[in-house]
Amino acid sequence: MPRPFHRDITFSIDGREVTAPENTILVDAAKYGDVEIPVFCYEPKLGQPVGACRMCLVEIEGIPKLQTACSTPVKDGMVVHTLTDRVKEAQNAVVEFLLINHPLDCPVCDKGGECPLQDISFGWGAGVSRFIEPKRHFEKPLSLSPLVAIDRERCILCYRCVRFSQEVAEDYQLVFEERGAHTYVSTFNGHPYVAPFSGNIIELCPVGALTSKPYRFRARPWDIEQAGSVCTLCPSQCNVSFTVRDDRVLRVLARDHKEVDDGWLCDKGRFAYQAIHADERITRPMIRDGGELREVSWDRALDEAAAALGRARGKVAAVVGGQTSNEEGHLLSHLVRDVLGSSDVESRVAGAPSAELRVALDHPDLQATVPDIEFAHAVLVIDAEPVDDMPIIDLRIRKGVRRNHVKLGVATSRPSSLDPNASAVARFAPGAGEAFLAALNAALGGGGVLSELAEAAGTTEQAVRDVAALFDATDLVILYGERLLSGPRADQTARALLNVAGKSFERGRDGAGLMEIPAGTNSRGLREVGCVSDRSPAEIAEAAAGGDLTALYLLHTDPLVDLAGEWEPALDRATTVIAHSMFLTPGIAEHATIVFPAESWAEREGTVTHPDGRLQRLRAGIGRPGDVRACWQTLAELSKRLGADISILTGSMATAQMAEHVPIYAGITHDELGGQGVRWQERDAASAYPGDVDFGPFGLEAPPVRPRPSGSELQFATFRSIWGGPEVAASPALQFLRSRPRVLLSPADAQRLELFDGLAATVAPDGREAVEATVHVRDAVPEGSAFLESDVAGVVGTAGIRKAEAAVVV
Amino acid sequence: MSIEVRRYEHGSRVPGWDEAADLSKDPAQVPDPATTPVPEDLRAEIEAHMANYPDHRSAAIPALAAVQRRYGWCTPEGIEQAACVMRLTPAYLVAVATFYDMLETRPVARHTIYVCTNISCSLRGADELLAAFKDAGDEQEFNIRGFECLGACDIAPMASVNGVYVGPVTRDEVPEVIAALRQGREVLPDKHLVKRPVADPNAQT
Amino acid sequence: MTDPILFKDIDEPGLRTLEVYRRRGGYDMVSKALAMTRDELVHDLEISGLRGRGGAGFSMGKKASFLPKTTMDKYLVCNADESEPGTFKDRELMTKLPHMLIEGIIIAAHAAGANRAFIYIRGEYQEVADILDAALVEARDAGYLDNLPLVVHRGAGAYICGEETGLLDSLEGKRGNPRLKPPFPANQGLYQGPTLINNVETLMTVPHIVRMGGESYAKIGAANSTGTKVVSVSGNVQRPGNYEIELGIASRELIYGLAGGPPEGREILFWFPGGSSSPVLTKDELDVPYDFDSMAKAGSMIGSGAIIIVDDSNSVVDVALKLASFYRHESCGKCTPCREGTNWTVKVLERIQSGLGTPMDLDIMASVQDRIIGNCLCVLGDSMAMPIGSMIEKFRPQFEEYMESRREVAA
Amino acid sequence: MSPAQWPPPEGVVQPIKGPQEIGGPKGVYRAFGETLRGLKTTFARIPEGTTTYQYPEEKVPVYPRFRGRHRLHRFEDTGLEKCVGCSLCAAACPADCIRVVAAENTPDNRVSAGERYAAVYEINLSRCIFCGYCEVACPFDAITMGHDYEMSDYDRADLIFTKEMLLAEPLERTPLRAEGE
Repeated sequence: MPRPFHRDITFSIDGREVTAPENTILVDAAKYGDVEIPVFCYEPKLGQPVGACRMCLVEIEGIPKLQTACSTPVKDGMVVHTLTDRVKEAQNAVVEFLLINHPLDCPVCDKGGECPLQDISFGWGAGVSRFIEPKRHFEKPLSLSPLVAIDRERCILCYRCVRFSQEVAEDYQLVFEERGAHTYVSTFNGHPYVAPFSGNIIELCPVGALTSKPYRFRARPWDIEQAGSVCTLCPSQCNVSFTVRDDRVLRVLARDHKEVDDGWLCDKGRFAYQAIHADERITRPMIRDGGELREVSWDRALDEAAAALGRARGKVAAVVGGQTSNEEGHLLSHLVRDVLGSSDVESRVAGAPSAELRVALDHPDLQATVPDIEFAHAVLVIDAEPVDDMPIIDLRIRKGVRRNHVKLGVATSRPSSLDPNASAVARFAPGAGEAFLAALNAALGGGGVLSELAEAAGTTEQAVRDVAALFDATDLVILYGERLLSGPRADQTARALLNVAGKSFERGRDGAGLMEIPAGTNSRGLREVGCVSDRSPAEIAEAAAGGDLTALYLLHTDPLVDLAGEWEPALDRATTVIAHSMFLTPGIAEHATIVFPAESWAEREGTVTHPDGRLQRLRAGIGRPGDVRACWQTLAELSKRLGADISILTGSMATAQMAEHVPIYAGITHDELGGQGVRWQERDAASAYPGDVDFGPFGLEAPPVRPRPSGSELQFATFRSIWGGPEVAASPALQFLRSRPRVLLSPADAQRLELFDGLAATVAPDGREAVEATVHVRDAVPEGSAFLESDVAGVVGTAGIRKAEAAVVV
Repeated sequence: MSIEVRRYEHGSRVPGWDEAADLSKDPAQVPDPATTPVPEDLRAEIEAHMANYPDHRSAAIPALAAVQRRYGWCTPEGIEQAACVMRLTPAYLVAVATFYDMLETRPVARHTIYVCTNISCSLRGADELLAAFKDAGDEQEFNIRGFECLGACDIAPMASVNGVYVGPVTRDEVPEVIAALRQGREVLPDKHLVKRPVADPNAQT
Repeated sequence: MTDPILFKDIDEPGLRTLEVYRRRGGYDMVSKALAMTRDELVHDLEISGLRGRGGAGFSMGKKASFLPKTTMDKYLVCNADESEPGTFKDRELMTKLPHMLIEGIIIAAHAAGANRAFIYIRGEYQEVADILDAALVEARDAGYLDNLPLVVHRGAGAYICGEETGLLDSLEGKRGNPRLKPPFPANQGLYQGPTLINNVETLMTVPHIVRMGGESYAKIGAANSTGTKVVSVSGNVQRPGNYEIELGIASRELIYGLAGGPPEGREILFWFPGGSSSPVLTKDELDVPYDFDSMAKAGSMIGSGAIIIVDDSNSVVDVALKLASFYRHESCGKCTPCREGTNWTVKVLERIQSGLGTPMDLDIMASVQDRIIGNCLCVLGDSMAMPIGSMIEKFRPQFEEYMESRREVAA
Repeated sequence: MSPAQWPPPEGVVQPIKGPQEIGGPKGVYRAFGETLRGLKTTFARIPEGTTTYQYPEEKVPVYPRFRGRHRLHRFEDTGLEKCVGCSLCAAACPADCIRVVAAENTPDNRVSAGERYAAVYEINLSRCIFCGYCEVACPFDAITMGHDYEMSDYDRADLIFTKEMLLAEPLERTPLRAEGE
């Protein structure tokens, strides 16, 4: 679907001629002429206007009745009046009606000072009320969820929160009950409103009816400052604004960016700021001394680290976590490669396709952007669950399907929350992504026997054909999870993906393309600044365990938590383990020899790269607590102590240093990025991207035969939910959501294994430690597959599942 | 002397307004068929309704009516079952159920007696009739409600007894109506609306 | 007085069944209408001058002509959610002539090019819905509905679903909140498709127009208000019931002649000429001809054609409170003026009733009505504000007298 | 006058009358007359007695609306604090000397009547200009300006008054001017 184009027209408002794009809603068009029309219920992000509050009534010449400006598209030659007596009378009337039952408790209300109802009453109200009956009084505040408090006295029934729940997040948990003056916002039968995006209703509420529990009464608008930055908790890289008081982040608000987040935030991004001020945070450097980590001075820690790294020259490997910024990634790569003469700097979680294939997949000609998802004819999601892996994309996909009738295909192993919106759903066996792509390739006429390949993928021929039908669309966007291309057969999978992409859209076409849903926030940027190694993390671990590597550098990651592979022996064997971390996660607490305190995402300077290539700037909103120093500073200092000629004094110098060494980012400065960032593909420097690229089509090998599980064994994969990660674990407000081990089973398997919903089960994956998890029986799970929620994503294989010992006792 | 001004309609607080969410519950998502057993006949009835419409959500009211017929009122469990069949969240259905007067979201008695108390009927004594019904029948057995215009002003004052329109009902006939319901007899057989001829003298040409 | 059109032989035994209805000439017009092109049929309806019988009085033929001639799914919805207080004509018609409605729907669907039809009937009319369902089975078996799936959809008790867009939302399975207009249902109605919505009586008239021809139908009734109309007369009259009249007869003849006037010894205090949402008229305005234009000139409206007579044994305040309470109960709560305005009006009237009212309250109440009118999303707010406003305007002395007497009682 | 016209042409400049000649009877009066007139006022005050306040032993009485040190108030019946921590005083304060950090009342810890209360309420009196805007802004009459003007101290930090200090019943050290005085 091509993006709508509107020509400019001229209309008259309050006697002045104003030029605005045709069919803009009058409320927005009026802003072109600096005329403000007051609104409560109008919010273009929520879709079609409802015209419920009647605040925006205006007079339009030629129409006898007053019209709602929120629902009237502007036309050429329209003559609008917003200052006539009739309009004023109507505005006074609506304000008076709204204030009838609105309590005047602004001094205790959290919204006081930033409340649209206050502003509009002041600006457009009559200033007096003739209502002398007693106002409604109800109990307040009440819990709507552990994160949101509701005050029903204050509610003006503007429809925003319920529209968000129903038409944006589509969780449909928040609804109006009763009718007329009795109408109130509620959930079903006292269930809490818990959903990945529930916090947005707080920001949407134009009165103090919905308030954030963690922020309640923390500050007034005149006590605070807003600091714009980017959230780095997931690859969505939403633009946020930190509310800062006394150098503490008290709240996170969305900073609307149409090309990135559309103005929404997930609850993790909104509430996990509490982790920034958690007591568990490391604020001073530490050195392992007699088996214990002890706080030391920076000088000592840097000396020791430099000395240890110097000793391990040539035998150093670095593992880089997803939240690392481009500058940090670059400086670490410089330190390890150029200064220490080693080659292993790896930011990917598992094996990945070869460099040539990666170059083809990331090619600007094949790159889709975030808004493309909304305006494409069809979107195909392969082996990713957006709501867990990149939550804001989930909303974008839903928006496209709902508003622009984008056709959606979902091809995953685990049932997806997008299934009900999809016009084609294919379930393949865990780890059979390659086979599925091969089958899809065959269905599109790319060779191979469809029935055999579908069988190998553990799916049906019909499902593959349904998905293939989407490829009739002109503009198709394929979203694939990074885990699709991980594992030992990454090359073959990547070739199959390129074949499929070649069948689906012309290269270089705007509005169509591939987009990766990466495992780490800045996966793309880290790849591009050189944090890629020839060895997979598992191979690095093996080398370290074998003694080939003596020093490990862990930048914002804990391999025991984040990475698949055998890391325990590697960390044990390495003589030096240097970590940058905010928290003492298990691997670091156990094995790190030197720990540098890391900055939180609200304290950091630098840049990150969005999966669609947009470089965005991180800006420090608050000062660093305790003795925390900037990570780029530490890395540069280490390089210097090890003899490099490097001098970086500020964050922008770090960016300049990085831009100098990465050809496609050449010349990027903080000024250029500004508040909105810039896609590198759209800059001149993009011509530095390798030109000689083989896009296929490739001949495909037959996919491997899947292991057939037997007895109590099931095909198995782990997944990481949106609520995983140390930030959620350290936020008091999010404790109730914190990811816990749970295993999803199909009803048939559950029956066979004599397991019931809610029971504890022992999950013993092939060759890994057994885990105890709660059983969740789900109708949508295909028979024969099981999925375990865990911090370590992407473990695929078979697993034995049986009742936990404890369950028998109960 | 001070006269108490009624604080809110019917002198009481509005149901629901003081209710907080129970934080120990799980969020109410679309019920999973694997964990939500639905009686077969209920499922069949709802699915038949769903088949009547291009968009299956149109069957919300018929489905809720089916739940109400089965359980006496729209119980939370019943709503969950309907939601499970219709692949909607229970909140969607409860929003619909509370909008409409005839769908009960709180337990009610088995027999329903709606007495029309709107203008035409009240001009002819409907308020007294409602009071007489309320005196005669007890709440455990009868769901007696004053109702908005039932569209039978020609037989005012009237009542809809378990869906059957009867009228004009005099206050003397109230005990008979109650007794007939208790004994399972037909209520005021001579006064059924469907049996009445048209009032227009010109119609019988 | 011409012969009744809809009410002809309406009480004939067994008319509800297909057999008797067909013997009386039923369904004959289906083949005649289907033989006409859509344009011819619409033209016939337009020149017949038939205006919607549900309340708004919009030309039926014109409405049908607004539906686009595309191939997409189009819908016909019969509005049988008759909930306006005082109105009960559709109930009578559907109870006695279910097949005539089905016949009308088939013809109207052809005129609109609709390929799917629904009858939205209010949930309270359970018996009527059962009758319709039975008729539907007969008609379906007889093959009349082969090309037109027709479903009787039962509501569940909400006045606002009589409003056409509220009805559409309700039919889509949502809360029956009215929608913003534009887009109008003729362009984007049910399931976002073009939709023709008509009242039961309107649709039942359609076969007769086909039979008589639009031109001869237009000769009945008054100018700009052609045809006959079934009028429901209720309240303080001796013979409440439905009467089919030729539009344009004097209201007095209808009230006193047909319905017998108020009970012995009583006089009319005021009357609603078109359901409870029409501004009230006094006994001095009984000679206004009963047609659309004359009523509009008198400051009121025919609406759904429901006359409610209030005699002088009643107090205007009690009626106003009853009315306002009804509209507060039925307000859907979507838009502010209606939700809060109806609530406020009831509270003020209650205070007046309890003896605490002052003359200033009348001014406030009148101004509240003014502030509701024209500012709401749909017409429900206006439906309360117009009659209450007219009562305050025409019966201010009575209001003040009442307040005085109540104050004494309270003291 | 524009600079171009400088110096001004002849006739435009008016000579100003200079000081009169010294000497003569008028000169004598000019020498002593004004002094005597001043002394008249001085001598006229002698019968009134001394008006010097012997501060700090003796204190100047203040008018009832004198704006001295702030006070926070409690409800007399319940003992709850009137302040709900709304921060409006902080917003109104032109000297930016008030800091409020609010918190939520719980059933176990009910401090004020509303939902919220001031967990921290500080006025930096070394910055305060005693304009009284805080008093005007307060929607609950929780803060008023008292009469105390004796606030000097040896340490700036001690001039930051906490909520406890502001809530405490102040020593009435300042005499109030009687009516008509």
